[in-house]
Amino acid sequence: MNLPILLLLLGLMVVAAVAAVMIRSLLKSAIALAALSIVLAITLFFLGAPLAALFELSVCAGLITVIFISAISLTGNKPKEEEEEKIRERRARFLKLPIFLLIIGVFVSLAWIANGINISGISDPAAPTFQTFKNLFWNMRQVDILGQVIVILAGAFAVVVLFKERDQA
Amino acid sequence: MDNLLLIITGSWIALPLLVILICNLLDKKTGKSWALPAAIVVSIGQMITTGLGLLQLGLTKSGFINFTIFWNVNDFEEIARSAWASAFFSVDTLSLVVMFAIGMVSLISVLTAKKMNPDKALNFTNLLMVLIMGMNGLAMVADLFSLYVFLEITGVASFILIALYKDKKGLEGSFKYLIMSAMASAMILAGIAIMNAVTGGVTFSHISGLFASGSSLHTFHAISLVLLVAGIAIKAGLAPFHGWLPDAYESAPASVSVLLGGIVTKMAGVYAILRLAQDVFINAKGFNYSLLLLATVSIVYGAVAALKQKDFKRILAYSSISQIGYIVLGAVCGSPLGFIGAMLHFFNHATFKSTLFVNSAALESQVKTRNIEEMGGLAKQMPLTGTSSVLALLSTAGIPPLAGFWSKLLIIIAVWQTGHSLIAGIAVFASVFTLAYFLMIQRKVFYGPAEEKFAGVREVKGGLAVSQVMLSVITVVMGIIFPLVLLFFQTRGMI
Amino acid sequence: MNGLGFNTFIYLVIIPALAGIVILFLPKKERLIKSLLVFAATLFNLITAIRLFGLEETWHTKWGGLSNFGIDFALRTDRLSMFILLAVGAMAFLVAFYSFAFLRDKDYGKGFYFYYLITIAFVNGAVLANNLVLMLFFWEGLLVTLFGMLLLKGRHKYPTAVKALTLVGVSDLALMLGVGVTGFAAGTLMMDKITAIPVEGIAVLGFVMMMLGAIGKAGSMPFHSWIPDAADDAPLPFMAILPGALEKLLGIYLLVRICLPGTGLYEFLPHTPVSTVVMAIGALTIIFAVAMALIQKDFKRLLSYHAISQVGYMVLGIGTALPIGIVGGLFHMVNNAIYKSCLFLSAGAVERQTGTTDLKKISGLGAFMPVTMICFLVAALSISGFPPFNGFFSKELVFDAAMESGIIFYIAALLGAFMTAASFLKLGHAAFFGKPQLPEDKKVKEAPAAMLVPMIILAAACILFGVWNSLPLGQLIQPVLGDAMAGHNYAGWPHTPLLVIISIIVLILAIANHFFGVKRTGKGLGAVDHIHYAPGLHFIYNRAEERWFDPYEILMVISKFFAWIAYGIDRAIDWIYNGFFVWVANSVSKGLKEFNTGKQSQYVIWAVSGLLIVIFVFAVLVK
Amino acid sequence: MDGQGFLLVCVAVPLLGSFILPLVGRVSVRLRNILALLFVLTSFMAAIRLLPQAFSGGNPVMAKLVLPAGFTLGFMGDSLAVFMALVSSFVGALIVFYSFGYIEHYENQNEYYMMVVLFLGAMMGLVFSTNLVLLYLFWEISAICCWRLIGFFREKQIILRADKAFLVTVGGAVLMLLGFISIYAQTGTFDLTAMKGADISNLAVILILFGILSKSATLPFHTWLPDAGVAPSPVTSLLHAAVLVKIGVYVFARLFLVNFNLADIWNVAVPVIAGISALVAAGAALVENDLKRIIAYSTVSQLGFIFLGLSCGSPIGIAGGLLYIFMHGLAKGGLFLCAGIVEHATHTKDIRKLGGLFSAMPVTAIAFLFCGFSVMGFPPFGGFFAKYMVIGGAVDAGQPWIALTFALGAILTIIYLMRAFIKVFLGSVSFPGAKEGSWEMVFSVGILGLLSLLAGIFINIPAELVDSIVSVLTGITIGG
Repeated sequence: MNLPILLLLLGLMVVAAVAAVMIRSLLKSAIALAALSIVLAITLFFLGAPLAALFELSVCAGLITVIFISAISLTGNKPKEEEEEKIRERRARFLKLPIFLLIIGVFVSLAWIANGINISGISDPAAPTFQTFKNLFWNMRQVDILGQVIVILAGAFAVVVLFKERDQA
Repeated sequence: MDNLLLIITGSWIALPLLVILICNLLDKKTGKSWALPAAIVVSIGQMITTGLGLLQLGLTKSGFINFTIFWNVNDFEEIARSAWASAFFSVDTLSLVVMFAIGMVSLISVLTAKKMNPDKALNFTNLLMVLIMGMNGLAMVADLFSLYVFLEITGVASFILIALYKDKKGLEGSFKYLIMSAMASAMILAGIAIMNAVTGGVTFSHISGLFASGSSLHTFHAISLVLLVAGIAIKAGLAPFHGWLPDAYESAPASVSVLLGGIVTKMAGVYAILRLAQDVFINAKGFNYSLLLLATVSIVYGAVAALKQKDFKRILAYSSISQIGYIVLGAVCGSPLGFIGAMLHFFNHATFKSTLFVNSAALESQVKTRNIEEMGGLAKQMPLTGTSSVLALLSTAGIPPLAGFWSKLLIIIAVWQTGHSLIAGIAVFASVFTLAYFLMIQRKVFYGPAEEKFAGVREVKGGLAVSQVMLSVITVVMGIIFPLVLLFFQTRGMI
Repeated sequence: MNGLGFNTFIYLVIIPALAGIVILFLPKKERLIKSLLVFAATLFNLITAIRLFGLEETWHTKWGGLSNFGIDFALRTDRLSMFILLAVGAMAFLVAFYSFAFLRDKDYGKGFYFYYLITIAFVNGAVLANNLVLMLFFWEGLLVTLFGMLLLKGRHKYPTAVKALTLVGVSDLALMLGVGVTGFAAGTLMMDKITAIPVEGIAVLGFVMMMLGAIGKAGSMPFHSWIPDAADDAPLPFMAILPGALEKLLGIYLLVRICLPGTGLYEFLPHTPVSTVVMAIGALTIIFAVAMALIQKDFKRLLSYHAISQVGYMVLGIGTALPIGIVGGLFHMVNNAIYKSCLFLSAGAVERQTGTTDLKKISGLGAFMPVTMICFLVAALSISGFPPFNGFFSKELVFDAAMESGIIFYIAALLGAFMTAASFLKLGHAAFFGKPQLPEDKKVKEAPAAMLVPMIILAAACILFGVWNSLPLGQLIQPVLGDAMAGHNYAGWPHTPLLVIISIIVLILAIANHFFGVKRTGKGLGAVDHIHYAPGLHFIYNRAEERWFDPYEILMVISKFFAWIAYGIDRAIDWIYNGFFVWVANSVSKGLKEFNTGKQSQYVIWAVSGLLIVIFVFAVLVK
Repeated sequence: MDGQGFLLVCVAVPLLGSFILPLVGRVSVRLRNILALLFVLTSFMAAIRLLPQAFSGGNPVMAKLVLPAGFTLGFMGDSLAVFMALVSSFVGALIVFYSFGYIEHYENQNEYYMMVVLFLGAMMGLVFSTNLVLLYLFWEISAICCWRLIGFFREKQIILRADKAFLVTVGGAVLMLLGFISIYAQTGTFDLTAMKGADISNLAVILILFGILSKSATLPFHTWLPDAGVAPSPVTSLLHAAVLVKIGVYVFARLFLVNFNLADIWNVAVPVIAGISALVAAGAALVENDLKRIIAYSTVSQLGFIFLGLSCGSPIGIAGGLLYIFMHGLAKGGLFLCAGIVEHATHTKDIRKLGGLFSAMPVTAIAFLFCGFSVMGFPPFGGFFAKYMVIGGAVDAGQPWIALTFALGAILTIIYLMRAFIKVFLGSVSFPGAKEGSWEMVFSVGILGLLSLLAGIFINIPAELVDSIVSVLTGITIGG
């Protein structure tokens, strides 16, 4: 696979990660985290670890997110001023983070390029050969797919039950 | 695969899904008013289809039925053999028995929920359908990772159900459950990951092949098993992993605690143990012994701790811990008889514990309290509740001729036969404690001089009454027809 | 085995019993029919006993399933049992005759006749039985009639009834155990197949228990103390027939059955420890009972103590295991039955005519009731051992045997004789002589003929058996011993002149003592007050009157003491259930409850500890 | 109908019939009462019908349901079982009849009749069952009935005692179940007929003894029985005479005499336990002041005799023990029913407050006395033979000292029963207005008192039955 796509994916990941940390709403933060997992799963798949990609997708994008959503929905909100105070504090602390990450990223990339490492070559030789993503995803792990569907449903209901009505209440 | 089988197997996932779709896509009012009846239909449907499934199973030689979900893959056989494939569901007797219990308890739960306001009813139904799908999936999977996925579905649905009314207590209980459950998830997931790494696969058949061959335990196997055992023990609520359980049971709404106590935590934890003990870690001594130990501790702890509780539901929660111990004991002692006992006890526990939770709901609705110290002599005003609670408690304590006796008997026999006579002794004697706290309930709530202040109390009607009668009948009938059950398992070749 | 044997045997039991049951169902008013029925039944009984006399037969039939356990319905007659049956028949007939008059105006007549006839049936059965268990059946059955009879005079009399039931019950239970052990030691329960079991090992227990049963029925110490109480509380014919006659006959019958040299159940030899023990019981019974009799101030009560003390002579005589002693004991038994019944009957006559037997209220009755007085005098002289009445001869035989077995027993017997004589001198003097004194508004006449006739017959028998003692000895008693009697004949004048002289000296001393006492106090009733109120003795007498030495009271104290211990054990066990278990369960449960605080962090800590447990299990298994 | 049919009728009619009684009771009280009596009598008649075949010496009647894994369920009408069934159903029928008079003024009659009949049904099932699990099943059904019946009056203290009785008996029973399981682990079956003559481990014997002793209220598991005296009198009578405590001794006979070879040590150990029990209970009976508790302790004490007879190991002792079961059933049933009449009339059970009731209730008093004499073992009452044979049996087995201990216990029996009798029926009149009970009650006690006497006079009839049981048990006919 070609480098630009990889870099693009990595970039997306960084963005998602930063968003997850920085976003004010916990719910949106959790969704950002899910996005991060999805990107990571795609990356893993392209790097030749389809199984890992699949599990990442199931666990992190699906389950963990839903659990986060549930957890968030179960906890109460702090008073508005206090919460904003907290967020301001956190923002100040994490403001330097993107810059820091960017610098490290640049350095690592430069080092890779300098050493001429072929990224596409890293793949687990012991891993079974899966013909296609489609086969893997839709045929071999169709149970998980079903699981994902239900998980997402559950997450949706969690939001419905615990958020929507709370606002009404 | 003939059409009937297709319909049967399909209905286990499709029917709840259909209900969700219909109820949510219809206009709001219709959806809300249809929700609970639809849930009843699903539950009864599940009871019927699992019954048919059991008959169908009798026709097969292998003792299980495999089927795919969305579509048939071309190279099914090859995929099925793969160490990574989770392309199909697989049902055997165990699955069908627990699925029948799921249908039954769901029905009871819905009947108990009859009085809910329509908004809640819709949400409740939605989540119940998710829960049913989760538990059905759990009962049918043949792969460790998929097992985990469905465990989580079950978990998530029950968190939300506990907090359905969003009162402080419910939220707190739910949160405790969630935190402990998250710990469990982490451990289980880590365990699965390590297992995958060291055995090179996650399907049951793949791993069991390795364990059955009797090769010595690798350190990483052991680590994986430790994590799995601990994780599942949390889910099951085995002592000392049980902390969340009484709080969650106590704080849940009545109809939800029927579900939780009757089936959900059993599915999440105990079913997993049953499944793993039967199909996966067949000769894994560490798995068996550590769970034997935990089960014994639970039996004693649950029975003793219940003695001093005041809250009806809390007593039931501790009782659950104790009963879970019995089921696990039967599952991991390593004898087919014990396994059948565990399976039957699973079912019986679903029956009698649901009965008791329904009793608790009935009392709560009529007497407006769950504190047993504040009640007394209610057997006169509430004969149905009184009688059904007597039957359920005797069944729990393992007093013949009720259903609970037989399953407990099989478990104890198996435990003794496999050489754990001391544990068998402890387990048997703990049932005296079980009896003790149930007698305490009876004494303080039902069986006693009639009190003035309860003169106006009336017996419950409708759903609660129906479910009490239904469950009592099942408890008694299961006890009486036990010989036939035994014959059934013989024809199944399980004894 | 012939038909006659069976029929007659079994009718001895059945006829009186049936008659009794018929009486029970007769209406209360039919006095004549009842009397006739009793008369017929007892007469039949007597005639049958006479007809059977000399018959030696056994008869047995299976007793349902019991037979397979060695318990047959087996009867037999031999010389001993025929002799006893005859005595029973005669006494029963006479007392029945007497009761017709005595009970005429009593409302408990029906109950008395019922129990009376059943008692006779049971006594006959016990004597006839050849199987030990069958004997025990009839033997213990007497308890029920005893209890019933003691309650006849009113239900407020129950303390005596219960006392009698308990004491005799204890001795009967001892006999039950004895029968069991004997049957085990001998390998059979058929008495005619058991001879001379050596008294060793387990048989010691059997012997002791059988002995306890026998002397308990006879009313020896320590099973005696109900008899004086019964004298107060029971109808008089009861006293005459049961403690006075039948129970002695039965008890001594068994004693002889056990001890008879050669053919007895146990090997019982002279000069052995067992023999000494039995004699000691006899001697103690004589002394203590007669000492109590000495101080009594009531006609019947005084007699009742004699009823006890006389048993002592029999037990002493038989306990020597010498032929002369056994003959003496049996002879004394017959004599005692005769004169003691006569004495009781005369007491009954006095009671019926004056309404009381309290010696403080009556005296000088001789003038009003001469026939009664004469009968009383004959019997009293007889029991005191004046020659030539029958009591003298039997006592001499016992003295002889006691002398041979140990001088201490002889002295005890002599002491008893002295006090017997002294007490009867006092009794006779107080009741029949001296200044006439009567209860108010009573016109005392002689007793009716129906009461006098039995008394006269008995008094006559006293003289007859004294003067012509070879009749009972030669015909009835000595044959019982069979081979052991070879070369001996104790009939006629006593064979040891020295002992006779000593006895007469003792009697003279008793008379002297009497006159001393009368002189001191000035009245017949106070004749023995100097002994009663002697220093030291006074104290003991007082305690005895307060029932300190009553074995029943002692038994009750022991039982109560034991019962409280047992109750303590019982409560302690109950506490374990009610207190301890509950406390442990509650406190453990409470602890666990407090443990569960609802804090999430704590739950996590537990879970981690659980994880450690699991790791530990694995670690152990991996190694 | 053939033998099997009667066997099933004997068990099923009261068991199933009991459940329709509450329904019938809603319609007609009278019909319910009659039906209850009928059900019990049906059992009795069926048992009588089984008698000839059981005692013919041929193969006993069997009804079986073959199940896997040694779970085969079956009923068998051998002589021992039929004997027990006869005794229980007969005394039970009288007690039901008595209840017509006793219970009519109380609440919860429907439940009462249901439980009583179910109780007797469980007893029938227990005596005929040939399967250890089935045995345990009926055992526990009886415990449930016992629990409900003891708590009949629904007062806090009473219920506590009912709970205690339930817990103690179940505690013993579960240990017994463990014993059964250990036998199962050894033989691979629960079917008694399939493992006849097996040697069982001492551990199993101990475990089973826990159950038996707790059910039959023997030291140190006995205290629930006196406490159970708070139940209505017909119920205590049922517990003591007809059903509950007899279950323990029956199972002892069934398992250790009929089915298994008992190690010799138990022929000494059990009599020793029984002896201690007999003495301690007799002592406690002498101290107690509650009429029913006295009689209850008496039961504990008498059970010691039964155990002695059954366990000492000599045929005469076994016969005595069985005879004792019969005689004690009649007599103790009568005593409790008499106590019930007294309680009914005076509303107290304290013998210190009672007195002089003889003139008010002569039939009851005489019945009490008759039954008392039978328990004391006086001829011509039936108890005599039983007592003699038990004591003689102990001697025969070479244990004269144990026999002596029991003789002491028998002395105490006389003392405490007479104490109870005189304090209640004799002495000064305490309740001048007291009247005799209803005719049903008086009739029942009268019959029991009379039978106690007749059973002694016509001892050959019960002895015949007992003898035939013993000859089957020991395989030989002793003596002639």
